[in-house]
Amino acid sequence: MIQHFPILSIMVLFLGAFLVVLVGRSRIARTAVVSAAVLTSFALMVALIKPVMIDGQIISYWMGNWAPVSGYAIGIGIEVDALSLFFGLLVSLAVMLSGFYSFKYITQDDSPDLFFTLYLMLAGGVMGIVLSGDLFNIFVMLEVMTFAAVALTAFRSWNPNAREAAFKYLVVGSLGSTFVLLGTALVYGQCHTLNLAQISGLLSVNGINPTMTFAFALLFTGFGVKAFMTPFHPIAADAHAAAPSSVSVLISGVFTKTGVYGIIRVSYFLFKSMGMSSMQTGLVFIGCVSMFVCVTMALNQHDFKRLLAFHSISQIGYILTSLGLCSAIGIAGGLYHAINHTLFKGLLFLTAGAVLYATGTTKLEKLGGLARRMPQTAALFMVGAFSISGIPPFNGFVSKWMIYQAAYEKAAETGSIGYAFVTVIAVVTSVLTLASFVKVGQSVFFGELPVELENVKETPLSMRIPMWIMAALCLLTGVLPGLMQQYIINPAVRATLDYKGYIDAMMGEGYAAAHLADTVPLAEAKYTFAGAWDPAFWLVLFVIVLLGVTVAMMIGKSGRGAATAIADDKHDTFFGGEKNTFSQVGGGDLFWGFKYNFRRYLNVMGNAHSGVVNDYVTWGVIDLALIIVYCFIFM
Amino acid sequence: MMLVNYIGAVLLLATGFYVMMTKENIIKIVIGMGIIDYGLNLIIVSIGFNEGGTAPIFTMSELKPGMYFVDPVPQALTLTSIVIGACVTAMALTLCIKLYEEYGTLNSSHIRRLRG
Amino acid sequence: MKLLMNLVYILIFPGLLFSSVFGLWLAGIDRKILARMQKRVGPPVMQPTYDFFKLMGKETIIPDNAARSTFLLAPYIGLASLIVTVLFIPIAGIQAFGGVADIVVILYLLTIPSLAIMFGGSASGSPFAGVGVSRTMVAIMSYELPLILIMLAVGRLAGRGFDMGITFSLEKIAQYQAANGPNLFCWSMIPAAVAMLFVIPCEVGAQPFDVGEAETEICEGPLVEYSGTPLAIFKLSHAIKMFVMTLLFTALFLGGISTGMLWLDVVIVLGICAVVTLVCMTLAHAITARLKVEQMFRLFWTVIAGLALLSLILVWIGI
Amino acid sequence: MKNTDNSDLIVKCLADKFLPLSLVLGLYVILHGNISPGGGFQGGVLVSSAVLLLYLAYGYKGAAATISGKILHKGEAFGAICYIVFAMLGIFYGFNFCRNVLFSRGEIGDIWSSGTIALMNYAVGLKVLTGVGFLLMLVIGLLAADPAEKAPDASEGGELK
Repeated sequence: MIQHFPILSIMVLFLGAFLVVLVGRSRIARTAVVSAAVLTSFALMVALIKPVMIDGQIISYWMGNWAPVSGYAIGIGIEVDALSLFFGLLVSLAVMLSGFYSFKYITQDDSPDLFFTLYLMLAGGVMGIVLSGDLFNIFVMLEVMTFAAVALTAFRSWNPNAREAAFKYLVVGSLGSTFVLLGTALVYGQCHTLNLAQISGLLSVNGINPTMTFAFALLFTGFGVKAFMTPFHPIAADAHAAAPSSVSVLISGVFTKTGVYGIIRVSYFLFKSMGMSSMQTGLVFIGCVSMFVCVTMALNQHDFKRLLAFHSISQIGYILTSLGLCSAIGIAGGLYHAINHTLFKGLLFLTAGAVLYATGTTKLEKLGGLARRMPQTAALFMVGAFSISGIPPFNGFVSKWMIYQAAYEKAAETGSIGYAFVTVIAVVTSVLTLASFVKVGQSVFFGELPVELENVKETPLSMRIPMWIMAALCLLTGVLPGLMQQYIINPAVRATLDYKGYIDAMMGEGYAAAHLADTVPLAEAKYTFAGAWDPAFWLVLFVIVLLGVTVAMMIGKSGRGAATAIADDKHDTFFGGEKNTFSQVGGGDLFWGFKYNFRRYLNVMGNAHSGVVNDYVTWGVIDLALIIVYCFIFM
Repeated sequence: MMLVNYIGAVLLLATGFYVMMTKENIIKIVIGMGIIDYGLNLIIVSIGFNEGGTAPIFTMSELKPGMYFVDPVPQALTLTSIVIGACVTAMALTLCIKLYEEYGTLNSSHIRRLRG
Repeated sequence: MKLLMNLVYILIFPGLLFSSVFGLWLAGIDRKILARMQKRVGPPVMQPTYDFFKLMGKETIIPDNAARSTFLLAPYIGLASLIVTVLFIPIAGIQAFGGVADIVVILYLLTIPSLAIMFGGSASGSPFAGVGVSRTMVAIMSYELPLILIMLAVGRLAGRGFDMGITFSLEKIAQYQAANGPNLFCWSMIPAAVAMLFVIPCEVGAQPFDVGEAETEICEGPLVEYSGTPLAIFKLSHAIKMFVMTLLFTALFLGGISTGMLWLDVVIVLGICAVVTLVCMTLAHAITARLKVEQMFRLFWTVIAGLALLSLILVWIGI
Repeated sequence: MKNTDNSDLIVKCLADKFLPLSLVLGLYVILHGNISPGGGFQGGVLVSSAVLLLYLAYGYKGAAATISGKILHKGEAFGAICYIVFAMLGIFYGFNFCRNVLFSRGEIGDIWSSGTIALMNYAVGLKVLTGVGFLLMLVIGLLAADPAEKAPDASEGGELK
């Protein structure tokens, strides 16, 4: 029975999407259909944890029972190993929470039925990518996903930026799809199959010839576009900022993950190029550039969501970096960060959505002091901000720690000091991330409340519940890394490094052994995990200390505290004896010392993000050319 | 014979990329995307071609020994790719219309409210 | 029993009580010696302690503009995280939670007190606090780069003896120093130690680098609206932070000194802490004026980071 | 494009003659899609070209009076649902998704000989027919000269595919 679960969890989303078209005019029917679809999809994924993650089963499924004939895969396969399931879980979780959030959030827009159709199409496309075992199917789903995402970006057509963002996104995104399709075609020309498992086997037998090197570069870049790695990141910023927030959650937390998934599949599994130190260096370089460039861009933004968008790519840079390290702890860190990124970035986008819902703007300069009107949203924002900045005990800390350790261990292992700088860049990026969230906190939630926002109300409960769930998950994944590693991360890492089971499950027992010979450079990587830490332990400690201190202090100050009820000069903000005027410090006013020293760099970067779509295409093509040249030289 | 196809396809791709990189009219950019699609389709179809093969449709009575046919999979891929290309174009043109309504121009160097 | 032991660790040694007492004492020494350097008599050594208790008894005023809960909770979170930090740093071979101690943890835990000050100040709604928040953040950005370089250098030096080639564990760093003598006596570590001496005042927010609290310009920045107990807690945190940072210096560069007698070891460590405070804070306070924000940032990202980098490279090529 | 609204008699007559032809041809291709070249997609596109013929002959008003965009929109979703349901029949019969069941009825070459493949093909035909038809409706709606003539939900054109 369980072998039907993956296809059902994809199809139930598509079914829901089309049903919404039929019945979606009525709010109750729409809500019921969408909830049923996302819940079923998530439940089916969760039901697979036991067999796939824990028992190590690999589900192979041939559509229409077209099993391979004499060693040739002729059908379209669905295959779910731990890695696929890992991403499947991630996707369905984010889709579910964001979907629940949307019910209320989207009521401000017209035609919510169309929104949910596209929303479920996007979700189904992503699920299709991560669960599919067929290269061309991945491409088709990639296109479904891209269309849905572009359309959703343009959904708020009252937003003046939406159409522009959608157009740029479509142009550059279709560039990426082009690369993927061309790579797929070349791979097909070489292997005469589209099945991932068989391609992997055949490529090991045939070796990597120049055509395949070319195909690798194309596929890698194509999935890189979907992950918005650096030269492609401006469109991501545009799209995230213009899309409705619940869609931004999907674009940043889910859409980009398909790119990461594709890169893992292509470079670890199909071409096995990650065994080469040159490819590792390349991916780490791309990751480092992504995380640093995007975080400095984020510091300079004046729009809440655009800032978050740049951070999103910055975190993807972390994931790519740690995947490029190609050690077990590196991959574990990367995958862990993928989960965390989905959770905390989802949470942050949802809080941004809440702010937009309540105030109608996300411009940092126009906001301020919202913590008094929306205390829960502010608290949720702080959870998200601490998570993304890696403040213990939240989840970002755990994965970042693993990434630092992986990078520095790599440095010791290879004896190259370059990887030490990877650690340094990662830490500095983390601090800059913190800085920009301090900026958001100061500009949006603290400081003085502008007069026009006096009547702002807290967001409705149905929007807060998904946010609280996400915040709870941020904390849980941060304090229970042991459980996470045991049941979720380690199986996925093992699946990434040891893919013989995947090939055998798909192509029949013995296929991998016959084709892979015995040289699988990756499978020999060590399974050493940073086991010597236990954040749960010191979270408890932290709580004890906090409680103790608070109780002690509360006892000390009992009998006072009601003083604020009395209107009194002493409760005014201190202004040096002058009359209190509205003077919010926020937005572009912050971090002058940093900006001053980096002014040339920031100017160059600001000009580079020119907003002209031709430029973006040019960079994309140049990037592709560079990657092709790099691959031809070093692969 | 296939070489001509491949050269043509690469030329189409190169033209498409050139158009997308240099032409400022966004309609032309969409055309560039279309040209790239054609190049891709040409490559895919060419990959599946077998010299002297028949169409991959036959019934048992028509089957003779020594007969072979061109690879049907790339043709299916091409069909899918054409459909997707058509959708991309339709959507891009829709957005072009909307952009023109908003900005009053089709010049991509003026459609840059989102930058920095 | 284990729980009881943990409680002792947390509340008495080396946790709340010990670090508070010693931190306040350190702050007192700092003020006293500073006064002597300026040919003043200076307050008694216990003055910061008196200040603390006096502030505890004062009224807590919450401005109308403030976000109440953040404003009130921030000091306690900062203090709690500092106490947690203390537990991870080995003092004379005693480490409350050995095995989990890790320089990355400490790096991140050390940002929480600053973060508490920032969010607390930010929550007060004062524009002075806003400016202070911005400056405090720039200070954090400034010192974080040299600090991670220093930590990597130490981690590499100490980790050479272990199988991974690097270590992030303070326990192993202590073991290494116990076996090979303090790191400071290794040539390649001297630039890093010097850099660390600059990082300490910046992290604590002491004189040449006190841009965030600059009393003369922005009225103590983030703390401008604080009064009563929360302010007392912040002052206490400041003192403990001084202690933690000097303790960290000791752990990284002067660890492993052992005479066999525990109390003597502790006294030696405390002595070293006092000396380090004297060198990097009191002396600097007496002879320098406050730097501008951008000067400070440039200094840390060029000279200080350069020193730390030099150290890292030296360690890496094996000197 | 503006003057297509009041196009002349020849176009109208020819359109009247060719409209049934194109519909029949398209439906033929859909119906025989499972046993001959072509199929749901191609046939669907052929049928939906009727929209363009209508537009050429009678302008947007004429086309909109004949064809309801709303029904096309729902029809597309219905086609897609049918496809998924037919594909799921495989699971209900104990095989995999998309498995062809209910086949081997009649001789090879008959329309009904190919089981759910035929049904899925018709579902695709329905989906493409309505989908492309709706797309064309939207496009000609956008091109309509008079703003009042515009399709009410023309702004949603971007979200269709």
